[in-house]
Amino acid sequence: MQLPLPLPAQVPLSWYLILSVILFVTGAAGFLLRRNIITVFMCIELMLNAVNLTFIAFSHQLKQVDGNLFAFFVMVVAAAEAAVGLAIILTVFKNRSTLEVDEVSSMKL
Amino acid sequence: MSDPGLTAQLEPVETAPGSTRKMVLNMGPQHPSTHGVLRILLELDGEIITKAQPDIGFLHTGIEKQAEALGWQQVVTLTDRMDYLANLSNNLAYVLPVERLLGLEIPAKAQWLRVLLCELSRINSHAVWLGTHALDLGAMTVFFYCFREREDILRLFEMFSGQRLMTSYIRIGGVALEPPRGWHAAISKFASGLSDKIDEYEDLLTKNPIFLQRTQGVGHLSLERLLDLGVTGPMIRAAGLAWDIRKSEPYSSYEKFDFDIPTCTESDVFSRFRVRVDEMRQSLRIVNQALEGMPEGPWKADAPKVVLPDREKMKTQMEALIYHFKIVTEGFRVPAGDAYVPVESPRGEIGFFVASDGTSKPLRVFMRTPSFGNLQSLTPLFEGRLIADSIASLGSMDFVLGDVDR
Amino acid sequence: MDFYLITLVKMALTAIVLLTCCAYAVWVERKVLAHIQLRPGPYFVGPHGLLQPLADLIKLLTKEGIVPSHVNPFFYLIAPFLAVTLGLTSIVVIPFTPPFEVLGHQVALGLTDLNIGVLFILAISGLGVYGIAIGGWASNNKYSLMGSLRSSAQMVSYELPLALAIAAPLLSINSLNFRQIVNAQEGFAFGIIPHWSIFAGPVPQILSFLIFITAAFAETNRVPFDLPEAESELVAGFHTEYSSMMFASFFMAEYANIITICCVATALFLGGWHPLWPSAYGSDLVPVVLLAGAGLMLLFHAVHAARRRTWDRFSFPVFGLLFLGLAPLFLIPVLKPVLIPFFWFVAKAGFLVFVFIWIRGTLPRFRYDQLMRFAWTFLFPLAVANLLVTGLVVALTGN
Amino acid sequence: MDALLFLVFAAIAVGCAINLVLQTHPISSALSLVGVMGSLAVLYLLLGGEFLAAVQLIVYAGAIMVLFTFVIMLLNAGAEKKPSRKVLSTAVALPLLFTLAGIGAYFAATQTPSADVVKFGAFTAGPLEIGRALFTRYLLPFEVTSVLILIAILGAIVLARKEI
Amino acid sequence: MLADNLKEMPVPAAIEAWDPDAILHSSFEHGETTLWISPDKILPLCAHLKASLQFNRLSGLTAIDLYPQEPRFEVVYLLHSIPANQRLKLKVALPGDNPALPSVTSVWAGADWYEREAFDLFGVTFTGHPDLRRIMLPDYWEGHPLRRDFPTHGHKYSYKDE
Repeated sequence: MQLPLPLPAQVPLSWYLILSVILFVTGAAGFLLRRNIITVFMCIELMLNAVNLTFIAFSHQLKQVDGNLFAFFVMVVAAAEAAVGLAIILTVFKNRSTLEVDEVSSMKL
Repeated sequence: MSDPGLTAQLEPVETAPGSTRKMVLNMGPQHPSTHGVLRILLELDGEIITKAQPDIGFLHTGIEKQAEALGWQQVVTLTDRMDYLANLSNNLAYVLPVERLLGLEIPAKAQWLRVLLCELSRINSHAVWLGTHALDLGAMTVFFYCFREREDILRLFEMFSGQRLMTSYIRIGGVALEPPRGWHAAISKFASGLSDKIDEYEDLLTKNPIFLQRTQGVGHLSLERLLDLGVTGPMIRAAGLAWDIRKSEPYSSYEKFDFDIPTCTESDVFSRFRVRVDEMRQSLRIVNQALEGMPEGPWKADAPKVVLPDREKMKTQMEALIYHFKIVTEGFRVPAGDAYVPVESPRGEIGFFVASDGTSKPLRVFMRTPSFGNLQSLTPLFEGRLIADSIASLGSMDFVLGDVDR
Repeated sequence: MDFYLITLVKMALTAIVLLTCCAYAVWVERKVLAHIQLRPGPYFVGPHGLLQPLADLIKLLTKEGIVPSHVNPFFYLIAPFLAVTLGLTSIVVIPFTPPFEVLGHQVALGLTDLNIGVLFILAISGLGVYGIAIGGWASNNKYSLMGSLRSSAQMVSYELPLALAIAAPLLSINSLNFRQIVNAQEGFAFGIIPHWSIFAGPVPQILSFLIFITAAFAETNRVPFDLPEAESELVAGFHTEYSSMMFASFFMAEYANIITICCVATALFLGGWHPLWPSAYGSDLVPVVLLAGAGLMLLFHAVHAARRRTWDRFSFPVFGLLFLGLAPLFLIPVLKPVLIPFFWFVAKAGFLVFVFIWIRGTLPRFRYDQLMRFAWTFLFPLAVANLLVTGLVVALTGN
Repeated sequence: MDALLFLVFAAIAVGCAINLVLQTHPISSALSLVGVMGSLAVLYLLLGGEFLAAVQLIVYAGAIMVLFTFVIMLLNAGAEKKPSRKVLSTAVALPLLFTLAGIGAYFAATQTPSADVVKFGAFTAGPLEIGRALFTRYLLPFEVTSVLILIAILGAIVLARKEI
Repeated sequence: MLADNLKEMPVPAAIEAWDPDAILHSSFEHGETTLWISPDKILPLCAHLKASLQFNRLSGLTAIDLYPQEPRFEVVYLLHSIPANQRLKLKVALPGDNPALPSVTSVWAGADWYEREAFDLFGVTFTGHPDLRRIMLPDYWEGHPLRRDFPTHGHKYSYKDE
């Protein structure tokens, strides 16, 4: 099938990697700039996702399943992290009734 | 009834650190399971109610005030409109104290007819209660089954009085009309099939594990607390006290009927369900006895100054015509004094405190309605419990808002 | 290019058929529920209310879609769209018939034949919660919010037993592809007992079928698990504020989910398009007999009408002749390999849909905490135990 | 067609990611993240990661993000009051990040041979391959992650108790 | 001061014995016992009735407006004893301006709404009531509709306004 756009039929691997870089940096920017603790947490997830994309792209490149497995483990760890992290956020909110990262800077109330 | 500012009267929602935030939910006056226009302000901690404040009066129509402007007999029509599910009990509860003040002697047939129809209306009321209560708990089918019986009973009422809902059939001095032809067969036919139909409801609910989980142990209040709050009727009997005004202070020849007072001791929603279903069976017993032993004789009292004469007599006898004219234009006078006769309505003790100053209009008609008393148990039944449970308890109280607000 | 074109046409067809099925599922539900509850159900619009779905559609389309002033409009509008899209998506992996030959092409009823079909269903049903959650949240109404919170918790909780119940039969079938799953259930033990997952295999999966159906009730928010829209407590739950087509979208999504999950259960546990007993004993004649019987009965009633309603005078003979005309189609050798499997698939899925409605007419609803406890302390351990036992037996007996 | 699919879904992913960072309300951010995850799942499919694509949707979008939205709704978290950090720190951080992105992209573009193209269907990591690798070579990590999840569950329960 | 036909009855006699000043006068008609109680005695009497004489229920509480007579109001307590199966009517006469009585909510919690209702519809104040607000009518309502000088068709409202 002919595409109307001047595009290669197949995508070079580097495109996936560049996409991954963009997503990672966006996540990092959000992590640094946002104040809401939940949004910060979501930015971490975004960075993990970007890394996963790299893993799977290399897995395809090397024709080996290992990259997929790494991504799988990352997801499992992310699930565990989300469970604990959200529980922490709930507790923090219960004790301080705020979600601003800056206001949760002290260890004690 | 209060203006919207009532919300502000709840304590301010605490937002201090260490406390979870509470939500104020305005349940009603338009809500599917408040059974009318009841408004409840709930303060919620998650799904648990920490504070409940009922707000009534949305259906207040000033019946007590209207009664003071109407003649004695005319007030009967107002009583139908309070508790529209048990209108015959209301009629009876109004008529009895007036007859006591008048010193009227009611013939046996009228008394038995009153009992028969009151018990039918008790079955009707409990059927509607059962249906709506089951609907609240999500069992939709029971609702339609119950309304099948209600339909039959309403047809019987229509047969007697020409009206389905606002029958006004029980009047001072007897009943409004002569029983229609074929009434005995019609009621017998209905009564013979009812027992199976009550079994049908029980098949759907009594052993259903989800229904049991939703109702057993839910909405418990101790007997002392219930009595203290002025609760009457099936709720008291479900708490273990065998107190039924039909037995303890018999009226309208209830002492001649043989029936039991069903009781339970758990005082939860399920026991209230059990008591009401058993009461339907007991009512059926009374209906059957009334059908069998219906005495012959006149169906209204021999009191020409109070009771309208027969149409036939009115057109042939001068004296009857004069009485008819006097009663219709002026009404009748009731000796000064006051009286209160309690009656066991499907919801509990209904009684009219009737005071007369000797004129043809009441001085004061106070309606001690069961729903008003029962609804006072709402706050203790709600607080500290789950919303879903509160729906079950609310249903188990079986109130009619028309009866509460009057 | 052909592939894309055909796929597009198939997608459009599937969407139309599924949406029509949803509309008629509502009609069937109302009719069945009504007859359970001693009332006639819809019967004004068209013969036996058959045009009621159309009337409802026109009504809902022409009603004003109210967007209350206090809502978050973007999320408020996108939520029903999400719900109905996700509801319609998951049907694509279900095959309805075995492949057959048309003009030299191998085709089969069913949109696609994904290798990870089962996982796809799980993924889409996992996303289904967003429509409800966002809709409830965006309505900015306390009842809606509570409804959507409940439904999120409920759907996440019941996803686990659902997935575990699906996993058990897969252990013996060894595939995630629906076509292979159905093919693996072909044949009959002792020549009569069908080789379906619930009967056959090293471990009959009747238990996981029951777990699956129970969890499916919860996933689709049906009685006795319809807590998110428990009308006695939460008015209408997450869709309290919705009106017109936005409300209809949620409604459609619910019925699309029911139909999909019934199809999944049919393919996974009830042997898909395989007949209930071998065709050697005449199972192929079942649709013929059923349709011809229905047609003859209708014609009989058209002549000997117990009571004549205006519509019946026309509808009984017309439908009778229609059914009678349809019956011989199942005997034509060319159509047989398509229609007979399709009939069995639809019959099984339809029966499951009927069970959904039947339960709704019978059971009250759970309380919220009871529902969660039921999922975590009863269904989940049961599903795990079933999976363990199945795995053990498969490991011991398999190669 | 591969290129078109890639471009469309990459654009969605980047758009959603930027939206995630820019939106002030956490619910919008969470839904943007779901959008990123959904489009990444499609990209995984293009890369042959069938199983991972499904798991991405089931675990990430269907469980983790539902948990996020659930928590946001539960806390009824509103939009951030102050939109972001101080202007100075933003002004310093953003160029640095863009530089980082540029360096990364440069290396990605130059270090990989341009002849390496991603061919749809050239490699498939379906459930069968993943499962085989998971239960042979990666058995120990697999078991360790299960212990990790168990610990996480316990931790979450302890943290979410009422008393703390 | 007991009526002659009440002297034999245990409950009125016991009240008479408890405080001879409590009963102002009394009557026994149609089988119903009515005792007129002096306003300052009503709260201790109710407590006594509940504690010692088994009157565990307040069946109802209301008022009668005898306008234009004076004392204008009569507050009626309908008491019931389930164990003894007995009913008792207590009445308290109150003056027309600023009628007030001590609340009996401390004795029977169920008196709460009845007292609110009497307050709402008659304007009788119950001192010591925990939450004395209008119950049937909205808070902004003026007047007390069950008073006999309140017109039945309502005041400040005529159909011409519409």
